[in-house]
Amino acid sequence: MTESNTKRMTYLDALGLAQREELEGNPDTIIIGEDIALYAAGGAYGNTEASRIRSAPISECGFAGMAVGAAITGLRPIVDLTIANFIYLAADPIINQAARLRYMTGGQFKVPVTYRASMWHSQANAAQHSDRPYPMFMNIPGLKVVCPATPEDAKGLLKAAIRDDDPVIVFEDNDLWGKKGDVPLDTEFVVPIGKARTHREGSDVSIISVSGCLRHALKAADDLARDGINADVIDLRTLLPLDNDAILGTLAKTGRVVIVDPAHRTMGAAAEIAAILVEDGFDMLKKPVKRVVTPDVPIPFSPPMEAPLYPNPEKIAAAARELMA
Amino acid sequence: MTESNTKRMTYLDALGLAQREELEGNPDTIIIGEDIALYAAGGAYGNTEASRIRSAPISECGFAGMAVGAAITGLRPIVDLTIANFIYLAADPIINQAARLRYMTGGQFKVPVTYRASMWHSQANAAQHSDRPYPMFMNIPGLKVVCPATPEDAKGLLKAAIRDDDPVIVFEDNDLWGKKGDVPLDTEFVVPIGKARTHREGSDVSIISVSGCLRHALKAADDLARDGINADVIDLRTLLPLDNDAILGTLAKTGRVVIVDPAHRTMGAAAEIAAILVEDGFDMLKKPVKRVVTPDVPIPFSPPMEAPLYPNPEKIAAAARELMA
Amino acid sequence: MKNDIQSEAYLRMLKIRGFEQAVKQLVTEGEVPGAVHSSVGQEAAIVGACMALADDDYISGTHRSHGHPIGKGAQLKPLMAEILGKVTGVCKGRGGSMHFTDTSVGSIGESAIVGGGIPIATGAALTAQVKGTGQVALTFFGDGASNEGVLAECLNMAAVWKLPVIFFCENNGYAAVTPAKDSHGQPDVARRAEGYGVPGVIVDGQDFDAVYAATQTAVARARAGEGPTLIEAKTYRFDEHCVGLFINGAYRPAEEIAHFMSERDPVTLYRNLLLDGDKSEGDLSEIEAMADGLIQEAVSFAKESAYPDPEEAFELVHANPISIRR
Amino acid sequence: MKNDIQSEAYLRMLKIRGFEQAVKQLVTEGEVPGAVHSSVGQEAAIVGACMALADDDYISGTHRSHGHPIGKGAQLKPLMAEILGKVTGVCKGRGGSMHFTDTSVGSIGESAIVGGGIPIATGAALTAQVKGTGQVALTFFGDGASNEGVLAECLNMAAVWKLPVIFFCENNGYAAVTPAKDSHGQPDVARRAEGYGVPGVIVDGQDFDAVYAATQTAVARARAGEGPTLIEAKTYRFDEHCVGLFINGAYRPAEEIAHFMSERDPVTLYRNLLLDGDKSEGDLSEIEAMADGLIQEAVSFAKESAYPDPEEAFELVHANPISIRR
Ligand SMILES: Cc1ncc(C[n+]2csc(CCOP(=O)(O)OP(=O)(O)O)c2C)c(N)n1
Ligand SMILES: Cc1ncc(C[n+]2csc(CCOP(=O)(O)OP(=O)(O)O)c2C)c(N)n1
Ligand SMILES: [Mg+2]
Ligand SMILES: [Mg+2]
Repeated sequence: MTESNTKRMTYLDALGLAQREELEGNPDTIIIGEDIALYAAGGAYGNTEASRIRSAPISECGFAGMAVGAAITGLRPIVDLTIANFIYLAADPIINQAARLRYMTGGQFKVPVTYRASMWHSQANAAQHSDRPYPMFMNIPGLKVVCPATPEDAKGLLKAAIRDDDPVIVFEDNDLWGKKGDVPLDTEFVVPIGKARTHREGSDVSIISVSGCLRHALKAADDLARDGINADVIDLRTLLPLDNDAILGTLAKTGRVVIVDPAHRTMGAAAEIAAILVEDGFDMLKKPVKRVVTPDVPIPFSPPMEAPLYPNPEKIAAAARELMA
Repeated sequence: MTESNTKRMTYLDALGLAQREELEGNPDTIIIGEDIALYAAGGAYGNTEASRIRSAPISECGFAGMAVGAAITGLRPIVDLTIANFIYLAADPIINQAARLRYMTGGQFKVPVTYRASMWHSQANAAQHSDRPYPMFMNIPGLKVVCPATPEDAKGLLKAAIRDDDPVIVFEDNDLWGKKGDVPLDTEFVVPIGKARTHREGSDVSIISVSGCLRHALKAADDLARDGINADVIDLRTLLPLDNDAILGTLAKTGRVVIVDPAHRTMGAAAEIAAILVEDGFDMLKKPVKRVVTPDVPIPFSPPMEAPLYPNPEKIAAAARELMA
Repeated sequence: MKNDIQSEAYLRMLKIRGFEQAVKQLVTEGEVPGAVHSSVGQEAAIVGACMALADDDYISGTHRSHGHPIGKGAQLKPLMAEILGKVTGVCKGRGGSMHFTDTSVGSIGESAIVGGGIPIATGAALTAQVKGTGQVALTFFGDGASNEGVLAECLNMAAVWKLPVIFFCENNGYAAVTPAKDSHGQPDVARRAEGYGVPGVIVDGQDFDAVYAATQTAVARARAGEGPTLIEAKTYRFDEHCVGLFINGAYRPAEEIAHFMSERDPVTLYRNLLLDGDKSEGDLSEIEAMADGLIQEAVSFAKESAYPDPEEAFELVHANPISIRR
Repeated sequence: MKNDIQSEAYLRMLKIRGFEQAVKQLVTEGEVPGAVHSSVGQEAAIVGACMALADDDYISGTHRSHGHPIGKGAQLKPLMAEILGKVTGVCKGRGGSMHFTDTSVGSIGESAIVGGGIPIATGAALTAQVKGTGQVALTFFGDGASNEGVLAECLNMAAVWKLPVIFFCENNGYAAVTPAKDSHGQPDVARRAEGYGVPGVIVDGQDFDAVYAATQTAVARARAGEGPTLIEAKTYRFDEHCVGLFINGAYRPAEEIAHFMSERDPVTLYRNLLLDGDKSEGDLSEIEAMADGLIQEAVSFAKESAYPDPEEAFELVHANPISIRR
């Protein structure tokens, strides 16, 4: 990717660009969501005719299910569920229908539907608006789940999701919406689903990161470097399917792993990663696996209670140092 | 527990007995579910007046949410969601409301609601009726999740759930409904939430079992014993909160662990258990942790495809033997 | 067989009736895995609705699933093979009785999740609208399913967007063992439609002509871009909720069942109507023989077909495959 | 203050109006974490509904949450402290603006999940019925929320079980930036009720007396065991959807806003009505001063209160505690 092919933009603008390109590039692509025409996330639908931009009534179960019906009959719907907590209202059509219709019909269909859900947290919106629900969908065969952590990946993974012939949930980290990065302008640029990305090479300790934790992981790595500890930092990017090769690959380099995941401790994505490490990488493990995660409490409203709950560079660096001790 | 205090009965009858006792013993207890008056699971409501037995319209989201409203105002509702796949329709009130209302209101409420969900599988009902969805609810702080594996535990855990002042989901294994065992008749008998149970003591290998896998684990242990391998078999019984002491305790005895879990591989309950082992029990682990689980495919209808997917005694014994090799 | 509407309608009703009788026989023989729900008694409602649709219009349905694709014209062999879990089944043994799907006749899926087919059809109507294909989608659902909130959501969205979709309620008076009168604030499902700006129509579901006419009107409205209609067909199921289900207690009066079976059998009613018209006994026997033949063929085909190989369970999960973790 | 209905109603409207103005000021000062939604413009609807309820009747509500508990008679100090995330807040800083709950006045929870309060109130009505307490539950929800299927489900169940619940729709014409006319198959939410066997009533939400009277009728019906009512109050919000929200494009005409503010302000309308009746300027100024005083006190209290200790985040998760994994 040469310099001239990229543009610096926010994560949110990268998502918008992905949507615009896919809507303009394929007349089968449509977008459904609440308030979508006016202020929905990413916006900017370009030359797309209004009939493909559906501002929906507040009926998540209904339109998430409609999108399945549309997908199996020839459209490629993007459903913007907005705040991730609302996905529970759409859980039935996503799980009972989208994920398994292809299988249950013996392959008569493909189900090219994309669900977007933005994980708000760190914003004093309390428990009903602060979930990070990707772990539960990782347990549903038939789905794919991605969690982009950079503007480039936001564009590339959302585009890959829209082009994929299977149902994909794109969990955005709302904390990243305003963060900037270089984003490829090539309309054919996609980030392959299922491939992790190494952001920093190191041989002492691995930091495996999920979603927006990447920037904290990189900060922690900088800090560790000052002590002569070289961290290998990978961002999983896709959570279903997991990139087992990348997980075991970084373990092979370091023998020590810190997993950083903004989900709650019990049954967060970090649990599956740890399980893979101990099942398939046991002989390479020099030390216990460490999880830096969010404690098992609903997210409280008041910032002094909320802020300390999430993974941060200090907690990550501390965990890594323990493994080096 | 003396012989005379128990009666041999099926798992389903034990659930029914628990319900009858709690309905008769506490006028605040009510039960809501579809077709509940006539043929719902367990039935047998004894002397309970009709107003506390609500045969509901097919409106899972609505009545699961109503139960929350009833619970915070003084009733103790039991919601029978029947087949576990329907719980996705009720995911919003369970997750966004039941699990966190107490916390979000600064403790102004307790939320004593019990959700029953029966996990059908191995019955040729295909993917929309064959889920084992407990893993996703383990990621929700504020909830409690139990999975009884014997008639005695079915009675004791359902009673404990109904009496608990927090929302509890009871995931029944439908395969066990017809299985018999001795069940205490004491109306004060409850099985404490959060405590695993050791079903067999051994020092060579641990088998940590989830839900109906227990009987397969015990069969496997018998088989292993014939080869002189002594398995320590524990049934977790409660999945949220997990009994970490029991998990680490059995590891301490054997250093080798097979986890048996009927959920899908990726992000099944076994993932969290493996993560606990490698995080907190690393130094005791002599071998990789093994998971005997269901592969990541939707459950197919046709029995020759479905049957081989689940954990069974042969797979468990084979995994244990590998660890002993 | 005369290639007219009446003969075709009668044939399709007989195919449903005969298919269900054959399935019940196979259950008795222990050949059927899982649960099956029979549409006997509801044939006129189903076929009346389907005959008003074009071949490439869409339908979605419910757990009581056999009648819908048959009514839409599906071949019986792959359906019967699916019931038995055979590899030749329409869903290759992955769906079974509750999940018939046959895209070759516009059947885009029966759903074992009550109400689950409603948004699916509404979405298919959205496709038809966006692509301008002129197709219509019709979704069958029960009186019980009408209590799922998703119906209200879809009625409303279909009205707002004027989607070419028909909400077709087979109100057979019961959801499993719960009478509709105990689970509906007022008895007519069709009256719910108006609150969402959707016309609601009630028809006698035992009367093929009435259902056919009402559906034709709704189809015309949908194709003209005027939006959805809700049709409620008052009907009755002759069999138990689920074949072989043991019901602990009588939830519907024996006289009620007897009345419907003797006075309101849609197949008998239609047969008599045809005889009153220009069909002869001979015409009808010919159709009946044809139906019988097709069913016998389907049963033999299903029985003779092979079961899938266990390894097939790992195929067709994704359209863009990933490696399956076992 | 005269302890009569009119004075009390006027005071409560002023408390809501003043509370919202103070909150907006605090937002400007950067004191408010998270999002806040103002009820300015909707005071007559809220207070009219609440005044028709007894102290121990239940209410549940929405993200536009401040007015409801105030209308029900809640103390302002703990509410304002909650807005600022202070430990003295009514929810001890765990809920914030969107989740006001004050059980001392029957407020059992505002829900940031649109529609989430509807089944909660329906369930509270179930408690009242089962226990025979004679209480009634009222749930506030918006025109947008009326499109959540759970409303249909609860209307129906409430009708079937004749639950003492009132579904109270504050139809302010918009759900965030989406006009109701673009998201409703027909414009009157009240007309949806009838399909479920529930009476639906439309009232002028800017007219306290009209709302009060309609709610009294519904309350009487509920207490008499005759079941639910849906009341739709046509109202208007004067502020943006969310305080401080930047809206990209005009979604409602400036003239419409201006018209409501100048002609249809519920507080002004009620003030004039009282003056036309037997209240003097002096009477009203006294009430206004009292409201001002209470708000000033609440703001001071909130500002002076401490933030919770971070460790408190680990408390009150369960009623029967378990050890929290961190
Ligand atoms: C979401 C969901 N809830 C409950 C069930 C269980 N169930 C299967 S059929 C049925 C009754 C359906 O009644 P109705 O919609 O009237 O259809 P009918 O059986 O009469 O054709 C129920 C409750 C289900 N399959 N899906
Ligand atoms: C289940 C759910 N979906 C979407 C949202 C996002 N949301 C918050 S307020 C709102 C609009 C609500 O409109 P209405 O019900 O009319 O209430 P109003 O804001 O007008 O008071 C939306 C879509 C939400 N909070 N919950
Ligand atoms: Mg029915
Ligand atoms: Mg509104």
